[in-house]
Amino acid sequence: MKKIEIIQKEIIDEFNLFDDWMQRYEYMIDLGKSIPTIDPKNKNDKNIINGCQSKVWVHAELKENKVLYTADSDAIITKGIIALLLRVFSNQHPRDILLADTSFIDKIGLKEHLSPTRANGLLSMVKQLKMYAVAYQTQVK
Amino acid sequence: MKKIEIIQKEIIDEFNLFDDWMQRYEYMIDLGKSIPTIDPKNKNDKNIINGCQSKVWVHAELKENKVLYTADSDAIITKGIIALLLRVFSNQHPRDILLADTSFIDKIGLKEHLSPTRANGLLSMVKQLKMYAVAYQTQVK
Amino acid sequence: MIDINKIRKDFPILNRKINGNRLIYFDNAATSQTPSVVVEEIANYYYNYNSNIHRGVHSLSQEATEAYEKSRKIIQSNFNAKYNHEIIFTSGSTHGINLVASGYAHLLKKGDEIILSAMEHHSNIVPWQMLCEKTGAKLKVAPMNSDGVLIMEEYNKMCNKNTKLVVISHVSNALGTINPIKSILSIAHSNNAVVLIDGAQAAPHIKIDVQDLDIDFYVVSGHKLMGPTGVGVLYGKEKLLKLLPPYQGGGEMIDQVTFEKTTYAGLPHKFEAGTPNIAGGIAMGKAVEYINEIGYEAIAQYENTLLRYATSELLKIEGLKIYGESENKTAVISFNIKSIHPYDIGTILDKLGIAVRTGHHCAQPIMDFFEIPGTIRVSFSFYNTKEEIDFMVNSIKRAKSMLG
Amino acid sequence: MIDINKIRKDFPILNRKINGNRLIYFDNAATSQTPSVVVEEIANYYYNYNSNIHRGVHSLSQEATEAYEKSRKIIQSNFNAKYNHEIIFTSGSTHGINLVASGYAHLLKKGDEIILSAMEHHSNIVPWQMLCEKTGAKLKVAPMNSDGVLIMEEYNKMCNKNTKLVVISHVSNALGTINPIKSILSIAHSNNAVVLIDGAQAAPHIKIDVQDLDIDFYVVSGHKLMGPTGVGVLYGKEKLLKLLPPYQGGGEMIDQVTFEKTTYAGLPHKFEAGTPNIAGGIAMGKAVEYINEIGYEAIAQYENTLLRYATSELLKIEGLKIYGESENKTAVISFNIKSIHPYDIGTILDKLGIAVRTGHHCAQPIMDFFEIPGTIRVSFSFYNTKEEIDFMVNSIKRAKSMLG
Ligand SMILES: Cc1ncc(COP(=O)(O)O)c(C=O)c1O
Ligand SMILES: Cc1ncc(COP(=O)(O)O)c(C=O)c1O
Repeated sequence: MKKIEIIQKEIIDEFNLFDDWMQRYEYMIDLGKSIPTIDPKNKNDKNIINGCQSKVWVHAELKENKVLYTADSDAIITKGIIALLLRVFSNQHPRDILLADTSFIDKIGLKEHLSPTRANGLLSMVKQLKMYAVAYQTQVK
Repeated sequence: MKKIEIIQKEIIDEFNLFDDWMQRYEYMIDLGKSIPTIDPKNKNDKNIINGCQSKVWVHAELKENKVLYTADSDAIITKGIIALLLRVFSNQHPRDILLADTSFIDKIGLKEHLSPTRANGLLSMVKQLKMYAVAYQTQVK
Repeated sequence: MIDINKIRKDFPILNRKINGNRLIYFDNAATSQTPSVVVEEIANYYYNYNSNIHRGVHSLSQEATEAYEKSRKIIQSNFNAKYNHEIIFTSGSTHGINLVASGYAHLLKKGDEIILSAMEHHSNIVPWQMLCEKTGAKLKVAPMNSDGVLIMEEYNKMCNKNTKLVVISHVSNALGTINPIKSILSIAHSNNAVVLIDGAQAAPHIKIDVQDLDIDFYVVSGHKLMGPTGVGVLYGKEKLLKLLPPYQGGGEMIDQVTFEKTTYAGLPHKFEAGTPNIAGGIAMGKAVEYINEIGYEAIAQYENTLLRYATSELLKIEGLKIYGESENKTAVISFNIKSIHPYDIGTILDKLGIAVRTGHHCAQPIMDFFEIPGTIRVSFSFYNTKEEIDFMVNSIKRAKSMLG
Repeated sequence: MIDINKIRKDFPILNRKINGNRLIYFDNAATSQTPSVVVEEIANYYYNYNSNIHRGVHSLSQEATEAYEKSRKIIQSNFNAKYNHEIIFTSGSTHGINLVASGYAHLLKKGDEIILSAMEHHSNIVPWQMLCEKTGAKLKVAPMNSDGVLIMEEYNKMCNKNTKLVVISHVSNALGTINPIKSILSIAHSNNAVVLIDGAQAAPHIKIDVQDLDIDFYVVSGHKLMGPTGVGVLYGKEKLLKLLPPYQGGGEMIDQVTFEKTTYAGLPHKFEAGTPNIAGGIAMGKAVEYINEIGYEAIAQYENTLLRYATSELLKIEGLKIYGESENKTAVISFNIKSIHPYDIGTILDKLGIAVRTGHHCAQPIMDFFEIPGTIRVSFSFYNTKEEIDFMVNSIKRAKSMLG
């Protein structure tokens, strides 16, 4: 398991290679397509986050003291950002998840997607990721 | 009986003698004080015009085919303008009253007092004067 | 004829850069841009005669009152209302609809019916649902066909002696359909039903004569009409407005107040409680003047050219489907491309400086009807150009190839 | 400390000439003047990022939404509200009061009691009368003494387990009295009653901490707070706002809409149906910032100096009687001179460029209490000066000798 800061640093470095927004978005769209798919039975109304424009589903489970997240969205760019968020947050210890922030999204030029006024459900998703971590923290030793 | 236009002309000439608004207003206030008082029994709720700021009472009767108006107000400047209006309209034939306008008020620099947005009841009073004239016109030969 | 270069100079915002590109504003159905004369009217108000209106004896208050009432008359004349007191200033279409819907709580009872159309904006649905909850009246939905056109035979069938209200958008914000309000009015009136027309999307594009059309209630929003936010107008026939109780209590709307009993003022004050949006009301009059200077006919002709051009260019994109294919449309095009999510296209277009609206456009029932989560909606105004449309079409192609 | 020369430059309107004289604006309790920064904020909105807020994917919509929500936070912090969603944008105090009063229709029943004070503005009387009519609840009036001060023992007596609501102006617009809201809140809360405070006249002069004072509902108007017309704010405790049903139906305030059923959005959107006064909301935040830059303490101190000076100068005029003689006042002086009609004095003062308000000030019950048709009301702001007061006092003397 890599530490959260290290993964964030990796992502920032990757994005630094891109010359313009087009390349960044193309990459994100690719990420969105390659996102490990959520188990259809977990893509249910209980796990939905309504972002008014695009929908987001998040599922979490605890495995060997780490939180495994799976997620999906009906919009591909949203999915791309989800892929980045999962790369950072999934398979980490709840405590580390709670301490982590999402400022790397800002640093790679995608800040607007996490704006509280954005109607894409991503900010609520981040909150949801943290909520799961809070819940699971009580279950780990 | 002088014709309405002649009276209006006289008033305009009188006001032309004044140098400034102070003199005009002092004159109006004097007029307001000297207004022939309305018979107390006619200063009733039926004859009231609510101008929100100052109240106006108007009474009318027909005498020898002419309309005799009496009126009053609780504000003295309003009373002054009433005095001018009565000088023009009272003791005239209903037909002449209906034809007359109030542009002389404008010409003597008191336009603002007859503005539809002025909360002094004067414009409603003018309407009321005309209403009486309409009503009495049917009674004269 | 539209002098496009001259007109574009009236809208300084059109020079904005978005992500390095010149702004292309195709979100006019959400909010229109505001010409300088309107903004200057607002500034002029605050710099020269800002004051509370009515009841004031001092000059500023007189000036403000006169400007506000003059604006009411400009709007009266724009819609050819019979009396200026039939023009009620509101804070927008939503407010106007709620004012009427709330007033009818006293006038409806169980068994009464309200007909609305399948293509209403939420603002013209929810207040009527609330009214039905209060009164036990029933909501009936007049259907549309797959072109987004109302099925008029259904109106004929649905409308009967129980029908008390018919509510209908003059133009659908999500589809652009111009509804046959003349026929609807005539069907409704022949059943003694009262008609409220939501003109939010029509007023910027179509000249309306409320007397000629015999319209009962009509609502518009200033911010869609080249005017400021926070102001709108409800037109109502005098005799219908008189039937409605006051909506809000407060200053302005009263005649006499004691703790025991309050008597209400006449129209329009009865419905204008409290200090209104004075600057907004005055500026809305200016906006209406501005539109009339350009001329509704010239606007309609120009915007129609844009609509037809954009429609044919967009349809050249493979997999693009347009929702709302009435013959009779304002310059609004709602579409989707295959299974690409509208949000994705909207995001890419924004990167290129193009503002379009994506989503359900506050008309979820329309989306449910077409079984889609939302659309991309482009809506034009008379300051838009063919060049902008070309750039958009190319950008959509680019987005499609990125996302496809 | 107030730097009066600097401040006056912020208000271009103060250079206006009225009837040849420099404007002296003493009608601040009706509407405050608007500093350039606020007007520029409005113009900046229209020239640079005018757009409908929320739900928009494009940059303009994002910018507008962020500016609007930032303003909400500025206002939240000004009143020290716990959550930003406790700040509801309204079109003004009247709207805020009506929103709450209308919401309580579902929560009150016959036998419940509402206490309001004898010195309320019509906007804080009529909505409660309407509520009582709907629910059968009873309106009780807490009396004041001849100084225009509430008789607190009466509150203690009137307030009991039937009391559901206590409504009170923080500051009386007609008298200037600052009411002891802390005591009133404590009496009401000890009886489990909810308190709505009409802060229209207080917010421009007094720093309010809603958490510290444990305030339930508080309403203000932008246009009295150096802000624009057509916007205001309702503060409500989260748990109380949640109890209220939505006030208006429309866009923004919904979660899901079908023709069968609609679910409502959370706070604050539930109460913000339709396109709000976006420019106004943003500019109101700017106005609140402007006031805080000067500082509430400096303002209070300066205005109090003006109040005391004007009071003592006015009282030198023979026959002048002041209504409202509380120790605790904002800079408002209501008076009459012998039997001279307020309208006459107001008219002469206007000729001399002085804007004062005359009449019942939307508080007829106060006029009835003092058995007068109205008063002349002068109300100061921090941009007024002693020299202006001197000129006014001389002008009143002149008017008196003309009219006497
Ligand atoms: C004490 C008080 N309450 C309420 C109001 C109503 O405010 P608005 O007219 O801005 O809605 C006013 C304004 O005159 C007021 O002075
Ligand atoms: C057809 C229609 N009706 C009503 C509204 C509501 O207008 P407002 O938000 O200005 O109140 C809109 C605006 O989106 C609309 O398009």
